[in-house]
Amino acid sequence: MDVLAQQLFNGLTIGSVYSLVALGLTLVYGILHIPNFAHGALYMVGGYATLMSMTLLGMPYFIAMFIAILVVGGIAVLMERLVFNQLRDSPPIHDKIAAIGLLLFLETLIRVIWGADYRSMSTPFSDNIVSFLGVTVTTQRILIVVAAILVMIALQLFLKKTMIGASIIAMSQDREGAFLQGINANRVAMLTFFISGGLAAVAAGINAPINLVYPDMGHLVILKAFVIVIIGGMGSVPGAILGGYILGFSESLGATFISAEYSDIIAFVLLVIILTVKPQGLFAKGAH
Amino acid sequence: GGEDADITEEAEGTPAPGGPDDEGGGEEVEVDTEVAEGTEVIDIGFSGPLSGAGAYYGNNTLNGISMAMEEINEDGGFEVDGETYSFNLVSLDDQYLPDETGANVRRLVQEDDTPFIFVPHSGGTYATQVFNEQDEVLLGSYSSEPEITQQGNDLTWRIPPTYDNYIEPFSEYQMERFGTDLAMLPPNTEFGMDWAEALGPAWEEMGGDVIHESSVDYAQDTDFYTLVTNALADDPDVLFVGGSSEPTAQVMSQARELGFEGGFLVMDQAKLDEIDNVLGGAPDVIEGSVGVAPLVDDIHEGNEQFVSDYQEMHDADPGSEAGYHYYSVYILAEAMKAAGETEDAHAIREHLDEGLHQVDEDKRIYDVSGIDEDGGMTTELRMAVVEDGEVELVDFDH
Amino acid sequence: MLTLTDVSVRYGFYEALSDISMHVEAGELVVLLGANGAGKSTIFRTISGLNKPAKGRIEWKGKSIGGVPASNLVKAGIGHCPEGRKLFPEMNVSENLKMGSYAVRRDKKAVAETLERVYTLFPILEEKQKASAGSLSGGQQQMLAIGRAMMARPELLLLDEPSIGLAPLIVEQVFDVIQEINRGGTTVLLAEQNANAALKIADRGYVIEDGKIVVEGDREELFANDDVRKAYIGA
Amino acid sequence: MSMVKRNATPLIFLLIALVVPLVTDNQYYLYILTLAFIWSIAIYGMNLISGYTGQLTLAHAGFFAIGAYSLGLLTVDVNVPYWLAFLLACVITTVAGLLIGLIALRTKTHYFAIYTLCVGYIIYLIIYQWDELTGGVRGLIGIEPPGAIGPITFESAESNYYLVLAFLVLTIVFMKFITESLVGRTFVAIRNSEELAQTIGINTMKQKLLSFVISTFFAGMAGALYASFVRFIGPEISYTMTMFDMLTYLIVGGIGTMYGPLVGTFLIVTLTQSLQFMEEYRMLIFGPVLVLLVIFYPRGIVGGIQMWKAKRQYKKQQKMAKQASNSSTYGGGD
Amino acid sequence: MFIETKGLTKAFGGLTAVDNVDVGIEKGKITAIIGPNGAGKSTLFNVISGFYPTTKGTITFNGEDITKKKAFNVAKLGIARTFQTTNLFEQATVMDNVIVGHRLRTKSGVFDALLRTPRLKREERESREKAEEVLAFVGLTKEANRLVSDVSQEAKKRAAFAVALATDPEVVFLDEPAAGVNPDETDGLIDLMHKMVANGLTVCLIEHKMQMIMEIADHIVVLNQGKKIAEGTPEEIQNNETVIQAYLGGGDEAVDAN
Ligand SMILES: Nc1ncnc2c1ncn2[C@@H]1O[C@H](COP(=O)(O)OP(=O)(O)OP(=O)(O)O)[C@@H](O)[C@H]1O
Ligand SMILES: Nc1ncnc2c1ncn2[C@@H]1O[C@H](COP(=O)(O)OP(=O)(O)OP(=O)(O)O)[C@@H](O)[C@H]1O
Ligand SMILES: [Mg+2]
Ligand SMILES: [Mg+2]
Repeated sequence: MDVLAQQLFNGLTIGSVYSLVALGLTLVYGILHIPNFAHGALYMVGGYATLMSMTLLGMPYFIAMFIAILVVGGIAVLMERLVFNQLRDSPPIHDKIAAIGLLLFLETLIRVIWGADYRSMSTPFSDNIVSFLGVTVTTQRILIVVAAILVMIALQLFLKKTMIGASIIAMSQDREGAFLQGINANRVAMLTFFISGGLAAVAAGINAPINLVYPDMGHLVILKAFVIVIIGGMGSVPGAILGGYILGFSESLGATFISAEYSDIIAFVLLVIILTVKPQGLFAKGAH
Repeated sequence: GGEDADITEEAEGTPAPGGPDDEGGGEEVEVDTEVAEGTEVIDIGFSGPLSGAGAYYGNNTLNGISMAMEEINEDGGFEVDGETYSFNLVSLDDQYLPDETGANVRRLVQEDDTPFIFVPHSGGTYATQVFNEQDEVLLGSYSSEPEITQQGNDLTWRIPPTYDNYIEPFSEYQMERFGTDLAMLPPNTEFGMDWAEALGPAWEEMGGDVIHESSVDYAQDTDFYTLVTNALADDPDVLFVGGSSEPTAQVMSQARELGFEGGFLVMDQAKLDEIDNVLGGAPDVIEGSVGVAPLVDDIHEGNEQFVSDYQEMHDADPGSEAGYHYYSVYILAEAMKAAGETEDAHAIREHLDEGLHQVDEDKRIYDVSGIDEDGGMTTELRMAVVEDGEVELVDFDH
Repeated sequence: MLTLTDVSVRYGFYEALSDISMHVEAGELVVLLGANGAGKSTIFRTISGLNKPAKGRIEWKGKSIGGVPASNLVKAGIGHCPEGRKLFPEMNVSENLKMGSYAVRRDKKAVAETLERVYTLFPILEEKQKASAGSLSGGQQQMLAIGRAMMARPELLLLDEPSIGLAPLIVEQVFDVIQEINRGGTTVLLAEQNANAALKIADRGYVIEDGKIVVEGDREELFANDDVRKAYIGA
Repeated sequence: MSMVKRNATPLIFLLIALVVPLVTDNQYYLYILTLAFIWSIAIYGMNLISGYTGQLTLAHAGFFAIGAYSLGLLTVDVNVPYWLAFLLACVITTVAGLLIGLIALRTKTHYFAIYTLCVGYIIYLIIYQWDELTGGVRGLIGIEPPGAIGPITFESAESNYYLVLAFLVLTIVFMKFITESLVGRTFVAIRNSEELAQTIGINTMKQKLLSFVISTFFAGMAGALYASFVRFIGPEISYTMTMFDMLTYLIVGGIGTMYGPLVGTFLIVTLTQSLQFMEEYRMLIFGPVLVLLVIFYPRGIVGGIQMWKAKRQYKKQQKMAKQASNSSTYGGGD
Repeated sequence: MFIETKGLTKAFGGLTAVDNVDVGIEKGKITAIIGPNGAGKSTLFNVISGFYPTTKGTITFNGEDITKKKAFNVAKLGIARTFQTTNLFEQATVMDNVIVGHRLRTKSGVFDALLRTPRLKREERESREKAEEVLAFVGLTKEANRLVSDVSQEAKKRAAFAVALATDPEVVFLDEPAAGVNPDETDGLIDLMHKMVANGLTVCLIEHKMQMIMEIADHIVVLNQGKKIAEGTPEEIQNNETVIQAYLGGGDEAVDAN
């Protein structure tokens, strides 16, 4: 085993997951200006939805993931309708607080239904071990990387090349303005939340097999996702992807060459340093 | 030698292990302490995590307590100084937060006038020890932290055994079987830290080398591969792991994926059979592991009935936290009998050891040899090893 | 073509419009005059579906449209260039214009034609195609807003104070453009402070005070009205 | 005596608070009230920077922990006399607040919230990981109770209650004086528009820093009181969830209002206690309640009451304005 | 010169919004800055008032170099400004808006607030008196206790003036004070500006309403594409070919319109 190569691949794996979560967050946070602290809960629900579809309904892995996308996307849409849409004209502080309320609710709900214990999820890809270039991995890990990249490319194309995608961006910049162009702003907001929830579900669905499913699983991921969104520039899709990988690599290499205990701090220190030097974030646009 | 060997565990801050089919932590435990007619009632308090991340663990402890109380009450209670008494459990939720425990204990003392309170975590114990002597309430603390009995608090009873007993035999076995290079990858819980601090020096004293030392945070590390890769980088013979069974299983199987062929020294919180379960039957993963014998693998006269009753009631195997709490209730009742007193915490405390030895044979879940001066309970232990895919129990003095 | 009958609109307790009745016929250029806060924008917002009438009836080509969401009305042919412009500040000029054609995006040829026309009317927009709307100066933004509203090829164009904050030279141009748009067959409803310039190109007009129509008439009548002269045209 | 008149309601409550220990000797009630008072002090700190100055901070559980750990370590490890340690704990927190504020306040809006969230998390990780100093996950035991001041000792629950109450009253008086003075107006101006505040000559960075530092002082002070009251501390007091709890207290009571922090903390702490039996289900209710509150009563209970009062007044004014409206055009000049 | 810029330049990325501009503002006079949209007028204000850092060039005020000063320091020196879009604390009363305007002339800090020192009491009284004074000056006394969000556009403009005046400035920069105000009310604003000058203030404004400018300005500076293309008295400007070409246009319509 070549430690450096192995750690680089580990960074790639974890970076893929980070990027996916951060993407969902950046869509809502950057584009609709809602800092959705409940995004971590969506990720967590995604993990449970996948797992439960497999264990309770006996669905195959990919179908289970698809169900999870629908479930979590649906929850996200409900959030938008019932909560964030109502808070459209409130000061930003209120979105954050409402999101925290949602987070507490979802976490508790899952705990009440399925308990607080750790669960593991195994997939057809969990046990296949592949070795190449001094790296040893399961096919699940390759799946993580490949799936993440495919999803990201698809999303980017959707936003850039389709008018519906552009309407997401337009409406984020001026809701009424978008209305007046014939864009059904409500539908777009719902779509955005759906995509965001779907991304969280995919991230959880591909990551859970190499980790665990439990009610708190979203906490740290979400904190890091916020860091990524800020590092990469709010609302910037490429920024979120890049930021996710930067973080993934710095963690796996940091744990190896600096300190394992403090590897979780890396993300936060990175953010603090970046905002210290550039208070508007790395890719900030000119102020007006 | 001791015939009862089982898990001791302290799940500070992390949910305790349990199979996927275990009862959910959120389900409220029905404490059906229907009091026997014509008896006096003794309120017994409990403050533990019944919601939040620790709810699963807290409810398991509660299961043990309420099972014992129900049995006692159904039998018509117990007699102290000519009067018949039965137990009533008043349980409060503290979400693992020490200040909440403090509030709960004060409430239990004020509103229910309890002589005895179970607190299944050290933070809560510490917060309560500040005033429990003054308020004359006896703490039954399920925490392996030595400090809680070393502080000189006269009204504390430490229920779980200390883990130091395991360290030497585990190390000896693994050194002999796999070699002397040890990599340590414990969970960064209080219990994991304690273990690592005791194991490291002991291993080196026995002539081994600790070649890697770090810890995993199950609740926060997104991926264990990075840490496992580093732990394996220097080619250890033995890997020290542990914590709740599921994440431990995850770490162990990932170590195998990454080509580790040595043995696992498993901290006593995780159970080998559960790990095997979690992995869906993976004999090559757990081969060469040494750990604590799970309660269900160590059935004897003292716990047979309990284990089967528990399985029937909760559709799950009892963990040590349930077993110890169950046992404790019986010890408590006997201690009250011996003291001839149901209210005086000091008197009860003084008669705990006596009570322990009065408990019926078929309620002695573990082989406990006594309760010390300082309130610590001493359990005789055994270990479980995996040889050729089979879990085997080994006495320490083999 | 467009008829309002006894329309009232409230913001909370406050009645911003009371019993407004007015009409706009195909091909006309009608101007709404009124002081600040009189309710001009509220009329526009209600017609284009951003506000809901509390009472009364709005008809567009014979169909009632009170309470129909704005996004549907764009497709029905009502274009609104709002007060405050409501551009997409982080999109560039050409993207903003492209968004303007959202409702008619399937007709690629027509979109290209209209774009051509907008660029001819406002050459500065073509020059600044790649500049983000937010970085444009106020006047440039106003031109972009008008251009964007034209992109959907509306039959009725609502222009809410298009000359606000514009340089005189540009004001002149804007009014020329409005007139040209109108001559091209688009019906225009225009709200203005700049009464003189507006009336010059208008067919008819309404004067609003405090949410009520106080005067209405054709260009000559309004020019001749002393109260109107005094309050809106000055000296 | 207009001072008394204007503050009649709070003074009545103060009176009630003063007699509580005299009418009950239920230690549990006192314990809960004392805890609620301690948290209130920290929330008052948050309210100053988040409610009045408009910068949503998510680091204050961290500052609370810094105060608590400073006091704990100074009394347990260094054996510093209690009140000196108390003072030092406040100073240490304030200095930490100053240093962090200097950097954090360069960021704005969401950036500031996320930045402080991360700072809070870093504080948590440091406490958690640096076990040589902080005891790590094991926490810190054996913290001293407040030392005697002359003949008054703080061993009993009653004396602790009065001590904390005294600190709370001082905190409220402090906040009242600050927010109702020019200094408070300056903070509110920054909340309303930082840009405009600058153009009218306010050094916004300096003022925000001032507000932030004061707020961390109170968080630290509350932490120190907490440590010596509970006498055991663990890293969880600095965890994000504690932060979210604090935020809940503030929002429920009413952010940017004078008595919001007290009302919110008191209400939630007592409600949590009386809903004990619901265990996990409590949060199933609290979560949605938080959401509904933010939607329908964005300024919490206190803000809601104020709004209701304002509405009544508005209706009155509306009537008067209608009568006068016919003659309200300006002639220019004065 | 009272305020003077030399070679003042402000670039946003590749765009030079203000390009090597020399402007002089004379004490006690009304100076108007005109120019087409995007000419850089607002940017010029922003740079002078310390809102944007200067790219190149210097600004002096009363002989003192203020090029590097931050906005709040510039305000303290006696330069006040309003914004093109009214920028007020909408949720506060007109009075409260104006009271803080005087904050920069007060010194009370936290300790004064805690000890309720005589200084604080005096300064609070002064701030209130100042607010009442400037509200009277701009003719808003009656509106003093209404929420800003409830008053008319024109009243907001006056309130913005009042906030600026409460800072005790020597010079006020007004960015399109009459935009969105009808002709009748515009006359009121003109009177107000005359009154300011009569009270010893220096006024510098940006406007598109030519009639108004020609009526009140003592001196006019014309910007186009960031550069100064002309300056002089209203008559000179009105007859300046370059200005007509770039800005005023041939027709009389625009000038008459206002
Ligand atoms: N969203 C709102 N909430 C409450 N009141 C409003 C709102 N929008 C407008 N108003 C009030 O309704 C009245 C009419 O406003 P409107 O914007 O329609 O006037 P206007 O004639 O367009 O004025 P302007 O010339 O300033 O654009 C005003 O008194 C205004 O204060
Ligand atoms: N923050 C900024 N970032 C980038 N470009 C800017 C910025 N502010 C202004 N500009 C650009 O600088 C130029 C000058 O703008 P400015 O706002 O100063 O014009 P103005 O003369 O005030 O115009 P108007 O009369 O329309 O208000 C414009 O081209 C504008 O797009
Ligand atoms: Mg309007
Ligand atoms: Mg401008």
